[in-house]
Amino acid sequence: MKVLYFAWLRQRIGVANEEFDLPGDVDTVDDLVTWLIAKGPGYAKGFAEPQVIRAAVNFEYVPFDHRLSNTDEVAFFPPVTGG
Amino acid sequence: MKVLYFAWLRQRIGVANEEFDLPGDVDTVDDLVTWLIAKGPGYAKGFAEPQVIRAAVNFEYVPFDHRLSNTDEVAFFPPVTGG
Amino acid sequence: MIKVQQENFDVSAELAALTSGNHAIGGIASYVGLVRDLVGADSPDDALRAMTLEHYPGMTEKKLAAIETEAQSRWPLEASLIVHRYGRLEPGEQIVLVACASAHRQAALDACNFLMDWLKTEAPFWKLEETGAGEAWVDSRASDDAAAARWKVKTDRAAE
Amino acid sequence: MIKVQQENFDVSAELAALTSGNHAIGGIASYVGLVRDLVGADSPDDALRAMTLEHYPGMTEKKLAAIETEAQSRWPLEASLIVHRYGRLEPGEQIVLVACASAHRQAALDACNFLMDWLKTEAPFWKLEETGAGEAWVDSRASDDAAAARWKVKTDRAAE
Repeated sequence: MKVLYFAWLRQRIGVANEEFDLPGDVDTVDDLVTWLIAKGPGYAKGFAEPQVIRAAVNFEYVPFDHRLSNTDEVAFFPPVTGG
Repeated sequence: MKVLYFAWLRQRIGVANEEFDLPGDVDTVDDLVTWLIAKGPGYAKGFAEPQVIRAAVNFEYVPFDHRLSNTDEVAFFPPVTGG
Repeated sequence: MIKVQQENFDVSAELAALTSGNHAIGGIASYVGLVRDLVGADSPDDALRAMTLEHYPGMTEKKLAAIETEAQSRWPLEASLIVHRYGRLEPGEQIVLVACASAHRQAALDACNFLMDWLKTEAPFWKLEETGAGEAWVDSRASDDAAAARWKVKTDRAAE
Repeated sequence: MIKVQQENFDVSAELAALTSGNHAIGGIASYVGLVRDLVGADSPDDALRAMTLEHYPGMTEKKLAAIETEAQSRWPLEASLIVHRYGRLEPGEQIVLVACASAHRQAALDACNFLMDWLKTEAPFWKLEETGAGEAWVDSRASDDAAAARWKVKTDRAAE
């Protein structure tokens, strides 16, 4: 799967995007966040307030209980400020 | 006083504007309309439906009971269609 | 700013002049009215060839300036502009531009809407349409009056 | 039409392209968002030097096209356009253009308002501000969320 990070989440994590196989114990977006937080302090800092982070899978906003597959493109980002 | 006519009112009356002294028996806009109608068939045709005609005195919309003075600029016109 | 003119206008140039150097402006809402030709769809004789806008010089400018002042008192506008053309215009040509600039998006959009509703019902302009069948004056529309009434602008118009 | 680009845009040229040859269009409502600098009024260090817009390529275009389709289903639009820039922009520069053309004035204005409210709350853009004091990401505004909620757009956004 491909995972992308934007804005201050990208800065805190230190990478813009990364690709890896969906870990066996990760079913949902929520599981993925928990798994990422365990990867290192940048992730822990980025996801310290997970309630402000929004997720998109394959370009659509999803709730955190959305189930993932290994071919998904997953994006995490802070609230948007367009216009 | 100066009197101006616009749009189809101007066409029916046949003049765009005219100047004359305020007639002695004309106090209000309504009186002026009655006086104009007596001037000729073009005026009678123009003011045949006085309820659709709007009046302005010195560039401000006025009701037909507005009192006139000899220095006024009076304009008569159909409902406006700007924009 | 009020401009009543025969010449066409360039929207970009007008907006740039309106906002130039004022960095408190977050956005500009604008509306451009065009000469529309819907009637010609079925019968070629009904097709609009041109429209001639007549106005009341002196009163037009005075009334437009008054309503612009009213809009500025109702909304926190940084700048505003009304450009209204008169004379003969063909289908597709620009008739009117209203632009309102503000720090606040909704203020700019609402003020623009307000000014357009007012122009349709209170500005002393009259439209003469030319079609293959001849010339005819455009009637005022009840829907425009209703739209303008939303804003409860005080006017001293004649009882109708 | 959707354009996501770094380059500036010319409002007149965009509007002309949008309406070209379509004489059913009675008017075009548009909104241009500008980079605003209000913070610098009191303290020179707070003055905005620039803003960098980051976006999510691919998702941005998809979401903008979807909301444009939604606007066209809600209002009788003859044409519509969203141009949104990304990259580094300085105070006074144009960020976004929304334009809606319709036979009907109110439809054009309402659709433009709808699209702007949506862009503020749902389009995947993030703003990084540079001031004398450093860089900071702009927070989303509760007032923008409330404005967007007026339209009751269905979204599958995460429960917050």
